Amino acid sequence: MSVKQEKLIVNGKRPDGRKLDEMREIEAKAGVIERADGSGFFRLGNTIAVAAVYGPKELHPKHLLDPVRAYVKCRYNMAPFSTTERIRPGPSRRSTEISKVIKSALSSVLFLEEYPETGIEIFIEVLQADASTRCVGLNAASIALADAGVPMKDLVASCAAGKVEGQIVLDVAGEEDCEGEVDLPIAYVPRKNEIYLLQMDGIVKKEELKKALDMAIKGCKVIYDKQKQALKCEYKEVKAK
Amino acid sequence: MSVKQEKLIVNGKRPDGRKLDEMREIEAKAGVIERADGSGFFRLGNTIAVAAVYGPKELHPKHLLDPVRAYVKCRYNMAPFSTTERIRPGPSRRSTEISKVIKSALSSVLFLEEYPETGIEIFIEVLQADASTRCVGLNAASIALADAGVPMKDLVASCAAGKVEGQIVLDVAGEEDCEGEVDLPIAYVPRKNEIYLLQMDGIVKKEELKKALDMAIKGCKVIYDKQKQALKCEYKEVKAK
Amino acid sequence: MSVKQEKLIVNGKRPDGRKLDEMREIEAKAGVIERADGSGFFRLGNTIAVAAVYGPKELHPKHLLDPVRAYVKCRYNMAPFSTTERIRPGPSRRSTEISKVIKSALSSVLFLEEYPETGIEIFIEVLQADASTRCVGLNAASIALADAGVPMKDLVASCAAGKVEGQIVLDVAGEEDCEGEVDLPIAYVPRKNEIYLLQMDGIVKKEELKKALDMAIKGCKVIYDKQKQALKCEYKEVKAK
Amino acid sequence: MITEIGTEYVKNMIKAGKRFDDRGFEDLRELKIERGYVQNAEGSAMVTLGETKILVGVKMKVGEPFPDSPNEGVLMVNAELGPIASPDFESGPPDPQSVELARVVDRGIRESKAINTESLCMEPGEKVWTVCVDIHVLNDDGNLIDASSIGAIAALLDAKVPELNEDGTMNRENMKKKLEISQIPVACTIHKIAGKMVLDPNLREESAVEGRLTVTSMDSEKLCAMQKGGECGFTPEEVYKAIDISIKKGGEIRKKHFGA
Amino acid sequence: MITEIGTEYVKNMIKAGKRFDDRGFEDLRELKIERGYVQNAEGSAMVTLGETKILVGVKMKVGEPFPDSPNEGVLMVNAELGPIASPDFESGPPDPQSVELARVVDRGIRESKAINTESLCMEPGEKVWTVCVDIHVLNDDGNLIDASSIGAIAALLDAKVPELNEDGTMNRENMKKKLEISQIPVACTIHKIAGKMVLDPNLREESAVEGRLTVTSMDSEKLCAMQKGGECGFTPEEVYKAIDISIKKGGEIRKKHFGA
Amino acid sequence: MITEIGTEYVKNMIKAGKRFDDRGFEDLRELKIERGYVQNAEGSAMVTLGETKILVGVKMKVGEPFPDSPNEGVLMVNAELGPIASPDFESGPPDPQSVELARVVDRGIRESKAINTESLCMEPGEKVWTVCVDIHVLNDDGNLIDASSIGAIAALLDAKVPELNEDGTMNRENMKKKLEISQIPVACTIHKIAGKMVLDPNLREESAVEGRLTVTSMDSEKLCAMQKGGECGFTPEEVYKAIDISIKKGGEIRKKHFGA
Repeated sequence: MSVKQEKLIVNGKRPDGRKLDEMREIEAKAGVIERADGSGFFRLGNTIAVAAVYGPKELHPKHLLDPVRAYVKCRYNMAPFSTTERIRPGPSRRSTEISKVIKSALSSVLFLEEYPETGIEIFIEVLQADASTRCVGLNAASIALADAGVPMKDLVASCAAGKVEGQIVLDVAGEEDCEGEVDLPIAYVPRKNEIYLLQMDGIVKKEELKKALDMAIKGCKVIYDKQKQALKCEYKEVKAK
Repeated sequence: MSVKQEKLIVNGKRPDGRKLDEMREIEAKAGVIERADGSGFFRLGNTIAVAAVYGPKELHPKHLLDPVRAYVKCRYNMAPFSTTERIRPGPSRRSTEISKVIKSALSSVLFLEEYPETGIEIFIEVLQADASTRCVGLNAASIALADAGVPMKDLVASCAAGKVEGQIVLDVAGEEDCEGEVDLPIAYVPRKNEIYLLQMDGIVKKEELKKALDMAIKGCKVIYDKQKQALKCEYKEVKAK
Repeated sequence: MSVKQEKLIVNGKRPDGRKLDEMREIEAKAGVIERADGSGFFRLGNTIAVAAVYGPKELHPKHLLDPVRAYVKCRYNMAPFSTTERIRPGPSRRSTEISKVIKSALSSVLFLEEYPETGIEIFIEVLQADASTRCVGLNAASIALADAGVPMKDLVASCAAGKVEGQIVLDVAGEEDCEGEVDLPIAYVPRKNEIYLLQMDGIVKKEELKKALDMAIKGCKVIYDKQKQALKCEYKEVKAK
Repeated sequence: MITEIGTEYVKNMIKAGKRFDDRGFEDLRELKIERGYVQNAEGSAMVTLGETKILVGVKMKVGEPFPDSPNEGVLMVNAELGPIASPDFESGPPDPQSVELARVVDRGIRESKAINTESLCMEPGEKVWTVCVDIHVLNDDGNLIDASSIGAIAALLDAKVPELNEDGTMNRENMKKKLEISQIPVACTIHKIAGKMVLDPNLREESAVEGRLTVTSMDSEKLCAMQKGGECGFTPEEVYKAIDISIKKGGEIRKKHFGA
Repeated sequence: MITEIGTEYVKNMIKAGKRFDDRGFEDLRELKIERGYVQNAEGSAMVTLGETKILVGVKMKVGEPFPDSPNEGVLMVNAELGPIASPDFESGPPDPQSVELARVVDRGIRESKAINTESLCMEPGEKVWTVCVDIHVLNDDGNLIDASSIGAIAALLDAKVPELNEDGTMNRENMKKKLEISQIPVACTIHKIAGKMVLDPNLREESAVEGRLTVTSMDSEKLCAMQKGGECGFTPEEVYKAIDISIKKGGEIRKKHFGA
Repeated sequence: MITEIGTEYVKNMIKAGKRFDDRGFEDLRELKIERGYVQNAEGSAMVTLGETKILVGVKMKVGEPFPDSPNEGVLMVNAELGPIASPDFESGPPDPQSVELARVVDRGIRESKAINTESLCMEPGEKVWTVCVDIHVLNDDGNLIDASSIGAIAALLDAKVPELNEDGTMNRENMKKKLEISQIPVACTIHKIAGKMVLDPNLREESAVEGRLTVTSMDSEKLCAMQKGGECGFTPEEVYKAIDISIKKGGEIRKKHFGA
């Protein structure tokens, strides 16, 4: 709306001082919601999410249950006060879609066949939003699943790359988010070298996309290590008690 | 709203050139929705509907099922783009009522007692609307039920008569619809000489009503033949394969 | 909105001529809704409610049922035309809360353990509203439960006290309602000397609250007698038949 | 729940020419209309038809006209066949029975042009009165359509139009102007039980109804709405007979209860 | 799921004068309030009461006043006892517990006149601030009403009023004006377990609660809201005793956490 | 219902390099596009892809722009995977599959800037055209995303912009102005079955799909949207391969069916 004359990226430095392939600060914790069977907290700069996992457990209505594997329920939700404009409580089309892609990504790494006729519930709450809320929510949920002791092939890590002023950058945020030309959030498992969530918006050439995907994968590897660390801390704390 | 000086009906000719007791062009087909157990297509002038039938089949929730006869579910729906003004998706009070009267009319000719504890689902979609959508939808559904092989006493045929500029006419449409004083949609089974759907709106004298009902019955007989033909074609095609 | 110069309470007399601790006229009846297992009618001045009770009976969905006691369903509803401004049909947040507190108050006096795996449904309709609708609804429901023969420890009686122009008064109504500073609806069982519903709005000192509570309790005793009488009349009528 | 045995019993009674309360097939139960039941409503009527009890309230509110009729007030009819009257009630979207009930009553009033909607226009295209007719079923002992139709027109005849204060708020204290009602449409429904045509069934009889035809008449000549329900068909001759009965009964009700 | 055996166990403990964490009956768990938790909210507070965790956010938006108070801003309190905090959650209309929670907190703030609503009017009858208080329960370990009430007033005290740009959009960058809060209403709920009056139960204890009485106090003299819950009755004497305890505890919380 | 045995059968076929209709893995079924199917719509297209049938309609209505883009018309894409096409349909809030379908198609159109939204502004900040694209699935025989994406752009290319009469009502009689469409985004989805990459599966094949990747391309160089679905992962190399296939197929479709 307003006429912006100044460039966002100057000499390879971004508005908040980061380099093009630099992520925002990360904070990860496990076991933040005591009532849940497992829980996780993830912060990426100013984007904050918590997640809780309940199950495997009984679920209603019965006819939804699957006789050969656990039924996964996943709800991504933004707190009404998490954004500049208040969000009306309740599911939106946007949150319905995000819940669906996160559910698929997380289901990829679960041994669901081990728990037929049960339900696993994953609830994600975005408490503060500054871009990449689906990635941050997914990261928190991944920690929560591990914390709940649900058998997993591996942790899933998620982050986004984008294009700002024609340049491919990692983890778009703040002012960049409004001006961003492309957004590419992915979820990735380093050990398998596989992508489980991938969405892309915006006009991009094939080569740019490759560059962005590479960058996002590198970001996921950093996040993956932070998730591991959070779970180790939790484990140590439990042992220490 | 606008002042219309000209008469719609001049010398017994209607705006689209039809005679008072003449119906619009009819097109009827069976087997248009491959996934359904049975389906039908019906066009009357510019009003077009398709219908699909699923069942007799299992239904949830179980406590709705009837131990002595099949439970019929019927949904009449207008596509959002079928009318001049876009229709918001989802059921309205109008569509709820029409679903109810169509369901009753179709149930009349089904041997529901042969399928206790099951459900028969009838779904009608109006793709384009130029008056008589309930009749056209019912005609499509009737074909769909026969196509699905659901045992029926007979086909049900439906059309409407009305009053325009004081004259009783068959199958009101187009400009006449806005100016119509009376609308009398019926559903009828020729062999039984019985009426299964009947609604009437507008001020009418007893004698006028009799004339309109007679005219509508004659219309239903024409439609009934077209429905039969559509099913025969379908049958032939299947044999030919 | 309008500037009111005149006092509402003059020489201990209220706008409708009542004394400070005087209730409006009461009318109570049992057995007004023939189809229900039990029903009640209660009028307090211009506030009128009817209530119906169905059960103990089967309920769906099954998994809601409690293996050790009856499940109580309670719905307080205001008729759309009961207030000055028309109320949209359907539950509101206000009616949801009132349904909840009435349900708790009535459950207090029921021997729910005698009917495990069943449901008791209590439906309250406010037909005309002039303050204290929750009290009047609860009084009607209490009669309805007794009329239905549901075993009860005792009848529950309900009324409200309030503060108007700094004075504690019983059964605020009419003009007083708009200007009222405090509202204290309670439900009470005289024989047990126990309070089962209590809500309070408005700034009040501890001593004022005591005075108001005393007054409301006295009001409940009057109502309790009227409820008993209504049930006796009903019983006599039945015997007389 | 009404059992199969129950409906068989009713059918056998009807076949034998009998009804529970010794009425003839074309007799209504006792009808009482209590107008002005609800003070806060602009108009109201409590209708008792046997043990069927329905309270109808009319509320007026200021609204906008529909774009295609900028000079006309708006009519809205709503029915709540709520849980108090029907134990098998489930909350959720309006059930088809309530919707049909409201729409059949609505058409009777609307199509007969009973309400002078042009008299409800305050500023063309901008501000008109919306007349909300709410049908509140308190006890369902059968024949809700006829009872609701009678209640609705009685409540409308009872209704007054509020004055508007200068600031646009409503003044309900001093309502002198009556809502203009020029017609008295009355619905009368013919029910087929065991092949016979029966009027005003109670709930037990209703469980055995095979088909019904509602005819809303304006006078001895003119109809304004019809609605068939149920699965049993009507021959054209049966339709004509039903119309005759309905017109006759409608006239009786108009005469006895509306002085028309 | 909490079993019958579980609640019996709690009752026996309480009867014996004991609690899980060796607290006295009138002791609260540790209370922490972290204001300004959410940057995008105009005000916020993360409240930790034992293991109960609630995040309350305040958002301001431009809206219209209610017709009967054209010079006043609007307060809206909403609670989401969402699935994250309660595994038996079902999506659908707001559940009665969330609604009661929101409405009890709402009444405490509204009735105490804590917010100067007239200071929120921009153009009388046209444009006012709507203050949205959203209670977001993250972990339910009991006593949600008290924790939410404390969180709500803490978040309101943290809240700032945005400036409006000339084109009517909000300027959130430079918010200097604090929301005017003149009272600190605090809810304190007395729970009856095995006939004893107990404060601040955790979830296990809550499963054995027979009745509760919430008293929202403004100072050592004045109350502004009360709400009884649960099926167990309170005698008038018990009500008075509950009020005394609540006023005392409310005062302690106001002093320790709000410096009032 | 598709059984486990059914999906095993499909996987074995695919492993053996076969498909039901003898197509190659990268072959589409027969594609037919019938533009102008619905007279009352401003634009429409009936798409038949094998036995998958989708009718897309475009309706224009007058609305307000979003506050952050006052000079631009609004695009709305809605999909109804209604009961007619899917017997396991339950009424209620939009199901996730319909929502995803609509949003993937929406992003393809929106991100490619196919519609010149500024040409849809009538009065900045006040009055713009809202373009409603409704995807109506009539028969689901698999690959709804690709078929819907093709249908949507075909319907938009068919669409005309009504004239506005002086009184603000729409004149649909004489629509000469075409909706300005500058790009033809085409979605092409790569499906993994038994580890192979397969295009355009029918419903039976779809039951065995382990993962899918939709790539919406604008030309041989540029993409505008991607969406992964399903639980099976894609390595980066597989993603690149999928992009290549999609760009190639998209180009073929654009050439053959859109003359571009």
